[in-house]
Amino acid sequence: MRKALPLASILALALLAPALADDKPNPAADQKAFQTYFIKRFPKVKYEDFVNGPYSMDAGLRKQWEEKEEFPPYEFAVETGKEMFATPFKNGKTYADCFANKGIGIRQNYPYFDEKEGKVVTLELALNRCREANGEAPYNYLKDEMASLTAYMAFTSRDKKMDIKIPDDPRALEAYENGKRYFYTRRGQLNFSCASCHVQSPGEHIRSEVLAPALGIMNAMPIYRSEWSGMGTTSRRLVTCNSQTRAVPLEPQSDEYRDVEYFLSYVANGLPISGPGARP
Amino acid sequence: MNTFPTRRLILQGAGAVALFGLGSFPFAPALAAANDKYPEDAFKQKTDADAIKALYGKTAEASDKVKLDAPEIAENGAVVPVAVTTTLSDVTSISFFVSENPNALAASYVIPAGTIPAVANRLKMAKTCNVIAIVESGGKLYSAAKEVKVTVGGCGG
Amino acid sequence: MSAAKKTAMSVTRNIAFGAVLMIVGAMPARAASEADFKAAMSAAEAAEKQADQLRNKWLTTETQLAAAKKAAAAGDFDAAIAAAREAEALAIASIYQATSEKTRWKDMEVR
Amino acid sequence: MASTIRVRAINNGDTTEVQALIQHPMDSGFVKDAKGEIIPPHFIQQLTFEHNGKTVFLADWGPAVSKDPYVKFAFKGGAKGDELKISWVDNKGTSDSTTAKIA
Repeated sequence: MRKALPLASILALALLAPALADDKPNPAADQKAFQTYFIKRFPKVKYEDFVNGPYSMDAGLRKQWEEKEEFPPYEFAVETGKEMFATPFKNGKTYADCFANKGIGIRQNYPYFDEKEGKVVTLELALNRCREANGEAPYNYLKDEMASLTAYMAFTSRDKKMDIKIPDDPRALEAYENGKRYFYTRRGQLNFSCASCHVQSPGEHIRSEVLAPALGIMNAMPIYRSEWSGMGTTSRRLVTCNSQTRAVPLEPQSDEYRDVEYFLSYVANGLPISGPGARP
Repeated sequence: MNTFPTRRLILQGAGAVALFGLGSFPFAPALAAANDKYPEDAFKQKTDADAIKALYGKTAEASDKVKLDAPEIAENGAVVPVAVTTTLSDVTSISFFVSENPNALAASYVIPAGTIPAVANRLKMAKTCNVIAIVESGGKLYSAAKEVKVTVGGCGG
Repeated sequence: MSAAKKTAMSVTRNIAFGAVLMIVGAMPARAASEADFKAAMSAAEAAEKQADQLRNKWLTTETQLAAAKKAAAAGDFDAAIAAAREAEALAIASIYQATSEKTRWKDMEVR
Repeated sequence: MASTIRVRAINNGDTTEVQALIQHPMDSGFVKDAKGEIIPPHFIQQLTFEHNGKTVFLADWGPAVSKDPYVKFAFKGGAKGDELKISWVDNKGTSDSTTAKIA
C-alpha cells in the first residue's frame, strides 16, 4: 500500500506530463514557430518584407505598389494626422501629453498589456481614451480621423521593430492565448479562421485578392485599400475579415479583437513597422 | 482659373521653339484652338475611336516609338498606374483612353515645348480591356495599346 | 494540393452544407398561420441568442431573420416560416461550429 | 484646412521632375451610394502647372482619373528654389491652387 500510492502517482504524472508540456502556453516558442513557418514556406521573401503583405508575394502587384509608393495614397492621412497631433484639445492639452515620447516613434510598442486594467490596450483604444480623458468625444474606430492619427503615429515609427511584451502576469498570458485561439478558430458560414487565409493560403488568390501573410500583417496598419478607396484601421481590417467569412463582426475593440491584435503583433516581434500601408 | 494669359505664353513658347528647327511651326495655331479649352465633347464620346476624332479630328497609327507602361493584371480597377514615354520629337500632347469605360477618354495632357514627352498617372478601369495611349507629334497621331486584366472593377472607385 | 484548392473546397463544401440547410428550412408548412410563424420565429431567435452568447453569429442567419420578419409583416407566412426555419438551421450550425471549434482550433495552430 | 494639393518638384540638373497628388473624390457619376442613389459626377477637369508664368504642363481630366489623382511629368529648366504654381478646377467650378518650391 505504502509503495503503491507513490507508484500510482508517478504513473499518473508520467501520463500527465506530455499533455501538460503540450498545453502549457509558451509565447516565445509560438513566435519562433510562427516566424519559421513563413520563412520556410516563402524562402524567396526577405524577412523584413513580410510586412508588405501581398506585395511580398506577387511581382505584378509589387510593381504597381512601388509605382504608387512614389506618392502613396495614404499621404493625406499622414498629413492630417500630423495636424491633428499638433492641434490642442479644448483644454489646451494635446495627444502628445497622453503618450510616451510625445507619441512619436512608439507604434511598435502597441498593443501592450495594461496590468492595472488587466487587459490589452491597442493604439486605437489608447487614442480614444486620450480624447475622452481630455473631454473630447471618441472617434469612430474604423476610419477617418482614427486612421489619420494612427497613420501619422505609424509613419513616425517606420522601420522600428515590433516590440510587444507579455508581462509576467497570468492575465497577460491568458489574453495572448485568447487572441491565439481567436486567430485559429473557424467562424462564419464559410467556416474560415483567420489562419485559413493568412497562414494556409498567403500569396494565393481568393476571389480577386492576393492574400497577405499573417506574419507582420499588423505592422502595416493602418492601410489605404483601393477596395475601400480610403483608409482603414486595424479595427476595420478585423471587422471586414469577419464579415468576409459571413460571420457577424464583433464590436471594434472588443476583448477578442484586442487579444488577437496582441497575439498577431507579438508573433511579429522583430519585424519593422511599415504602416501606414497601401493595399489592393 | 484665369489661365488665358498664360495660355498665350505657351503658344509663343511653342512657336519660338519651333523656329529653332524642331519643326511643325504651322501646327501651333491649330493646337491653340484645340488646347485652349476643356475638350468637353471628347470626354462625352463612348468609344475610343470617336473620342480620338473628337479630340484631334484625325486618326492615329500604331508606333513602337510610343512606350505604354501598364500592369498585366490591375490590382484594383479603381487605381491602375499607367505611364507613357516616347522617343518621338516635337510632342504637343499625350492622351489616355480606356476602351471599355463608359467614356473612353480618361485624360489628355498638353505638352508645351520644353516639357519632356512622358506622363505617369492613375486611371479607373471598369473591366478588362485595352488602355490606349496617343502621342501627338509634329501634328500626327501615334498610338500604343495594352490589354490590362481587371478583376475588381474600378466603377466602385 | 494547394492551400487555395483546400480553401476553395472548404468554401464549396460549406456552401453545399448551407444549401442543404436551406432545403430543410424551406420545407413547406401546411396551412401556415401567424401562430406557426411566431413559433418558428421564436425557435430561430432562441437559437441565434445562443449563438450570440458563443460570440459566433452568422451574417446569413441575420439575413434570414430579417427576411422572415419582412415576409410576416407582408402577411406571407409561408415565406416567413421558411425563412425563420432556415435562420434556425443556420443558427444551429453556427452553434455547432462554435462548440466543435472549442478544441478543434488547435489542429490549425502553427507549432 | 490644408491644401488639397501635394507637390514634389525636384531639379536634377537640366530637368525638373514634378509629382503631384490631389485630394479629390473624382466621382464618376456611375457609382451608387449606400442608399442606392447615384453619386453625381464630381471630378477635376483641368490641372495647370506654371513655372515663371509659363504653363509647363496642362491636364484635361475626365471622371476616369482615379480618386485622389496622381500625375508625374518633367520639364527642362527650372532651378532649385524656383516657384511652381499648381491650380485645378473641377466640374462644379470649385478650384484650389498652391505654390511649391523646386528642391
